[in-house]
Amino acid sequence: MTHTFYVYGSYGFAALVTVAVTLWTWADGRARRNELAALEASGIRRRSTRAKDGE
Amino acid sequence: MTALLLRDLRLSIRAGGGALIGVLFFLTVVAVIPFGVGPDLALLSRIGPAIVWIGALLAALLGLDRLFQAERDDGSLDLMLMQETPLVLTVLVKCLAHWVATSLPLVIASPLLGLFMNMSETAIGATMLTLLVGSPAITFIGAVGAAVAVALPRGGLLVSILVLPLTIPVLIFGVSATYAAVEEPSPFLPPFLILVALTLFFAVIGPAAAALALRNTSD
Amino acid sequence: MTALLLRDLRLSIRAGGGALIGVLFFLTVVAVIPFGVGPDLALLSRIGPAIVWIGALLAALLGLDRLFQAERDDGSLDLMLMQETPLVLTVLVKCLAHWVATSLPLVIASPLLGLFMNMSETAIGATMLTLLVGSPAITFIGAVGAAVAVALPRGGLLVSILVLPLTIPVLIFGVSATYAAVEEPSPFLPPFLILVALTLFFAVIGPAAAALALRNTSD
Amino acid sequence: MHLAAANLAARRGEDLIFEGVSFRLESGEALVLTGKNGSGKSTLLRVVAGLLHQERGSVSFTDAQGNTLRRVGEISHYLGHRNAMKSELTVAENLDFWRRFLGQTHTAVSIDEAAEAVGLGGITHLPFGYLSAGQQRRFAFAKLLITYRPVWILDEPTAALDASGDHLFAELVEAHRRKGGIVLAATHQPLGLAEAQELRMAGFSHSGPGVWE
Amino acid sequence: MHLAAANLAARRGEDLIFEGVSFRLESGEALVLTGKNGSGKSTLLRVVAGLLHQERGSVSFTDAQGNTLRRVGEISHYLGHRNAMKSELTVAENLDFWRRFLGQTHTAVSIDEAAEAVGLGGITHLPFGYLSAGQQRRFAFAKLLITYRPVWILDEPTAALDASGDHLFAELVEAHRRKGGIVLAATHQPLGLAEAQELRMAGFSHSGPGVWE
Amino acid sequence: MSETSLAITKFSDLANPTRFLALAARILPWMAGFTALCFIMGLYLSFTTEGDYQQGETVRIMYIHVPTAWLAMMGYTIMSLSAIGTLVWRHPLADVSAKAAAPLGAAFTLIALVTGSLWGKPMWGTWWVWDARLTSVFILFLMYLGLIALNRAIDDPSKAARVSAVLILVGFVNIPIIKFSVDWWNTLHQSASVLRLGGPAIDPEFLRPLLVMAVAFTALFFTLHIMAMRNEIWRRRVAAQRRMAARLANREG
Ligand code: HEM
Ligand SMILES: Nc1ncnc2c1ncn2[C@@H]1O[C@H](COP(=O)(O)OP(=O)(O)OP(=O)(O)O)[C@@H](O)[C@H]1O
Ligand SMILES: Nc1ncnc2c1ncn2[C@@H]1O[C@H](COP(=O)(O)OP(=O)(O)OP(=O)(O)O)[C@@H](O)[C@H]1O
Ligand SMILES: [Mg+2]
Ligand SMILES: [Mg+2]
Repeated sequence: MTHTFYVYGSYGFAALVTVAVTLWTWADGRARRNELAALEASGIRRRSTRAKDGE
Repeated sequence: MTALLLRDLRLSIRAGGGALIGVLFFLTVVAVIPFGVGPDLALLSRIGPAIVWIGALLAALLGLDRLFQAERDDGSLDLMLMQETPLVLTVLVKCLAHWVATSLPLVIASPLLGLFMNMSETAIGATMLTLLVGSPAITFIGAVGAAVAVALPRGGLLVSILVLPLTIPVLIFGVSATYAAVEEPSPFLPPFLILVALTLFFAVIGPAAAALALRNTSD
Repeated sequence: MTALLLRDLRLSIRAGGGALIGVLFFLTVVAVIPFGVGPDLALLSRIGPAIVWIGALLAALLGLDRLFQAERDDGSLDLMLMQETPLVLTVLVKCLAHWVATSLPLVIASPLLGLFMNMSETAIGATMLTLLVGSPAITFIGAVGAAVAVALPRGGLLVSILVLPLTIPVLIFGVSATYAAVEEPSPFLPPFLILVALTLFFAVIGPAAAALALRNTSD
Repeated sequence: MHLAAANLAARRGEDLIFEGVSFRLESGEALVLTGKNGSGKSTLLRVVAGLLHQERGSVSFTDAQGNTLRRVGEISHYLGHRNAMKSELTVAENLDFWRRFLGQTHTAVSIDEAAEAVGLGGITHLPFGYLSAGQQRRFAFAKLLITYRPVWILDEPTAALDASGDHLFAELVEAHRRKGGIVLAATHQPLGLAEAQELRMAGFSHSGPGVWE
Repeated sequence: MHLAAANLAARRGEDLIFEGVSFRLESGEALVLTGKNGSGKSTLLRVVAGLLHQERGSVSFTDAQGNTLRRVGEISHYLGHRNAMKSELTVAENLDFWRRFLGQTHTAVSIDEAAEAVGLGGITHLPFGYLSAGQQRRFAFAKLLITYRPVWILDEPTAALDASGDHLFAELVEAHRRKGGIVLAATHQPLGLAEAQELRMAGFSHSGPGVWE
Repeated sequence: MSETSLAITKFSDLANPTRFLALAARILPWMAGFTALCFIMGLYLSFTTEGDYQQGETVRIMYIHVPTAWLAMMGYTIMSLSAIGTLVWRHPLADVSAKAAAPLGAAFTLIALVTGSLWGKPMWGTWWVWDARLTSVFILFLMYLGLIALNRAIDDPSKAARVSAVLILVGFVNIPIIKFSVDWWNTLHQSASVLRLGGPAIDPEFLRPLLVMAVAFTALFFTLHIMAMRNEIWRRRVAAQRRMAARLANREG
C-alpha cells in the first residue's frame, strides 16, 4: 500500500494553499504600505504628527 | 406584548401572505419530489418525514429575513429599541408571530402532505408532533439572521447562508425522532427530548443574540 | 438599459457578496439535505436533480418578491414609470439582473453540487442544461408576482397563490427532462423542448403582465 | 413651448380630490401649488407626471416646434417625497445611473458639477445612505441637473433643507426658468421664486356626483 | 426633574461628528437644535434617545423624586424622519398598537382625542398608507399624545406640515411644556416655541485623532 | 490632545493600534523564522518515520490533516474570543483580529477538508460521505466564507465587526459539534486519540512528527494572523486619511 498520489497530493495541496495565503497576506501588506507612502507623499499626514508639527 | 403579536399577525395576513406561502411552497416541493424518486411508493413514504422537515425548514426561511428590516425601514425599530420592555421579549414575540404565521400552517397541513407522500398514520402523527415541537427552534435561529440583516441593506440569501448551518442539529433530531417513531427498535423519546431541549435552548439563545445584534446595529 | 442591469447587479453585490452568495446558499441547502434523508448515496443521487431544482426555486423566491417593492419604497419606480423606454423592457432587464445575480451562480455551481449529491456525469450535465434553460422562467413568473405585490399593497396572499402554482409546471418539466436524460427508455428531447417553450412563453407573458400591473398601481 | 392642463379631475380611493383644474404655463413660467395637508397637491403633481390616471381632463405639452405630447412624464423631472436613490450605492453611482437611464443630453452638467451646484462637491464617493436628510435631499435635487428636461415637477422640494439650501434651490430653479424651463412645485414654505403663479388646492371636491351616486 | 447631557461626543462611521456637547434642561424647558445640513442634529438626537452609542460623555434624566436614569430612551418619545407606522394598517390600528406597546398611562388621551388634537378626527379608519405626507406626519405626532412621556425628542417635526399644522404643533408642544415636559427638537424652520434654548451644531469636529491614526 | 492620552483614557494602554504595529514589527521576523524552522524539522520527521502497518504511507497525510483540522477549529475559537472583545469592550483591535482570522481559518479548513478527502479515498474508498464530522467541518468552512462575505457587505468597519461578532458567537455551537460528533454519532471518522482525556493513545513514532507539524502550523497561523491584522490596520488608516483629505478639500474648495 503506497498510495503515493494521495500522500503527495495532500502535501502539494497544503503547500499550495499555505504559500498562496502567505503571499497574498504579504502582497496585501505591501500594497497598503505603498498607499500610505503615496498619501504621505501627497502631503496628507496623520493628524497627530500634523499637530506636533504645529501646522 | 399581545399588542405586538396581534399586529404582526395582522400584518402577515394583510401584507406578506405568510400563512399560505409556506404551505404553497411546500406543496410545490412535494409535487416535485416524486419525479426524483419515481413512482416508488415505498421509497416515497420512507423519505416522507425527511422531505416534510426539509420543506418546513426552507419555508421558514421565506420572509424571515425581513422580520426586522421592515420595522427598520419605517422607523418602528427605533421605538422598539428605546422601550423598557426587554428587547429580548420583543424579539421573542415577533418570532412567535412569525412562527404562527408561517410554520404553524405547515404543521397543520403536514397530515395532508403526509398523505401525499404515502406515509403511515404513525409517521404522520410523529412528523406533526416533531414539527410542532421543533419548528420554533428554526424561527428562533432565523431571528438572529434577521437581526443581522438589519445591518445589511438587503438581507436575503446571505442571512440564510449564515443561519442554515445552525439549523442542522434541529433537522437531524427532528427527522431521527420521526423515524424512531416508525421503525421499531430505536426509541422515540431520546431524540424527541433532545429536540425539545434544542428548541428551549434556541428559544433562549436566539432572541438574546438577536437582541444583541439589534442593539449593535442601530444607527 | 445596461445602466439598469449594472446598477441592479451592483446592488446585489453590495448587499450580500454577489455571485459567491448564490453558490454558498446552495451548498448550504444541499448540505442540509443529507441530514434529512440520511447519507444513502444511491438515494441522494436519485433525488439530486429534484433537490437542485428546488434549491433554484427557493433561491429565486428569496428576494424576488421585493424586486419592485424596493424600487417603490425609495421612489425610483416613479421615475421608471415616467420613462419613454417601454416598461416591459425595464422589467425584462430587472428580471435578467435578478437571474444573473441569483440563479446563474446556481447554474454554474450545479456541477459541484452534483458531485456532492453523488450524481452521474450525464445527470450533472442534464441538470445544468435544464437549469440554465428553465430557471429564467421562474424569475419571469416571480416578476409578475412582485409587480402585483406593488400594485396591491394588501395582495400578499394573492402573490403567493399566483406565483408558486405557476412555477410547478416549470419545475416538473425541468426535473423530468433531467431524469429522461439519465434513464434510458424515456426520451430527453420532448420535456426539454417543453421547458424551452415554457421559458420563452413566460419571457413574453411575464414582463408584459408585470408591466401591466405596474402601470395600474393604485397610486 | 407650453404645458397645459384642462379641466383635470382626479380620484383617490373612491373620492374625487379635485376637479376642473386648468392651467397653462409658458416657457419660463412657474406654478406653485399651495393648500392644506391632504388638499391634493401631490395628487395633482402625480397626475401631471402621468403616475396617476386622471378621472377627467387632459394634460399636454407643446414644444418649441409645436409638437404636442400627451405623456408629459417623458419630458419631465419628478422629485417626489422620496429621493429615488439607493442607499447602498454611492452618490456618484446613483447619479450616474439616473443620468444614463434618463438619457444623456449635451446641455446637462457633469455629476461633479451637479454636486458642486447643490453645495456638496467632494462627497460623491460616499454611500447615499450615509448622508443626512438634508444632504440626501440636495443630491436628489442634483438629479434634476444631470439631464436636461424642460419641465420640473417638484413635491415639497425644500423639505429638510437648511436656509442656505433653500436659497440655493431658488437659484437653481430660477436658472432653469431663465433657460426656458417650466416649473411646477407643491410647497408649504415660501420658495422664493420670482413671479410664480399660485394655485390653491382646496381638497375634497364634492360638487360632482360620484360614480355610485 | 431635568435632562442633562455632559460632554457628549459621537461618531458616524469613523469620524467624530461632534464633541463636548453639554446641556441641561429643567422641567418645562425646550432645546432647539439648529445648524446646516449634515451638521449632526439627528445624530445628537439619536444619541440622547439611546439609539446610537456615544463615543464619550453621558446623558441622564432625573425625575421629580430625584431618581436618575441613564437610559433616557425609556421615558422619551422619539419622532424621527420616519413615522414608525405601518401603511398596511389603519391609523387606529397603528395608534392602538403603539399605545399598548408603549404602555398605557392614565394621563394620556384616547386615540380619537389624539386624532382630534392633530386636526384629523374622523379618518382614523383609513389605512395609513392612504394619507397624504402631511396627514401621515400629523398622525405620527398624535403618537406622542396617546401615552405620556416626559421627554419629547423630535427630528424636524414640522416637515411636510402646512401652516395650520405648524401652529397646531407649536400649541401641542407648549401644552406639553406647561405640564412640565421637556422638549428637544431639531429643525430648519422656526418652530414658534416660546423661550426655547438654541444649540447650533457645527458639524465634523477635528480636534481629536481617530482610533486608526 | 495627543494620541496617547486618548489611548489611555479609552483603551487599556496595552493595545492601541499604533503600539500593536510597533510590537508586530519587532516580533514578526522571529515568528517567521521560528515557523520556517519548525516546518523544516516537521517535514523531515514526517518523511523519515515508518509507515503504519495498517495504513501504509497514507499515514503521512495525518501530519497535515490533523494539525490543520485543529487549526480550523482554533481559528474559529480565536474569532469567537475576538468577538467577545468586540461586543464587551468594543475594542477596535478585537474587530481587526476577528476580521483577519476569517480568511486564514477558511484556508486551514480547506486544507483539512481536501487532505481528509485525499485520505478518505484510499482508506474508505470514497472522497466524501455525509457523515457528521465531515459535514460539520464543511459547515465550518461555509460559515467562514459566509462571515467573510458578511464583512464585505457592510462597509462601516466597526458596525461590520459588531454584527459579525454576534454571528460568530452564535456559530460557535458548531465547534463542539465538530469535536464531539465522532462520539455522538458513531461514524466512519476516527475518534480523538491525541486530544482527549487520559492522554494520547497513539504510537510515539507518529506522535512526534505530528506534534512538531502541529507546532509549525500553529506558528504559521499566528504569524499570518499578525501580518493580516497589521494589513487591516493599515487599510483603515489609509481609509481614514483619504476621508479626511476629501473633507479638507471639500472645506477649502
Ligand atoms: C474530508 C474528510 C475529513 C474531515 C473533514 C476531517 C476532519 C477532522 C477533524 C476536524 C479532526 C480534528 C478532530 C479533533 O481534534 O477531535 C480530524 C482528526 C483526525 N482525522 Fe480527520 N477528517 C477527514 C477525513 C479523515 C480520514 C479519511 C481519516 C483517516 C482514515 C482521518 C483521520 C483522522 C485522524 C486520525 C484524526 C486525529 C484524531 C485525533 O487524534 O484527535 N480523517 N479530522
Ligand atoms: N449611517 C451613517 N454612516 C456614516 N455617516 C453618517 C451616517 N449617517 C449620517 N452620517 C454623516 O453624519 C453627519 C451628520 O448627519 P446628521 O444626520 O446628524 O445631520 P443633520 O444635522 O441631521 O442634517 P440634516 O439637517 O440634513 O438632517 C453627516 O455629514 C452624514 O454624512
Ligand atoms: N393611495 C391613496 N389611496 C386613497 N386615498 C389617498 C391615497 N393617497 C392619498 N389619498 C388621499 O388623497 C388626499 C390628497 O392627498 P395628497 O397626497 O394629494 O395631499 P397633499 O396636498 O399632497 O398633502 P400634503 O401637504 O400633506 O402632502 C388625502 O386626503 C389623502 O387621504
Ligand atoms: Mg403631498
Ligand atoms: Mg437630520
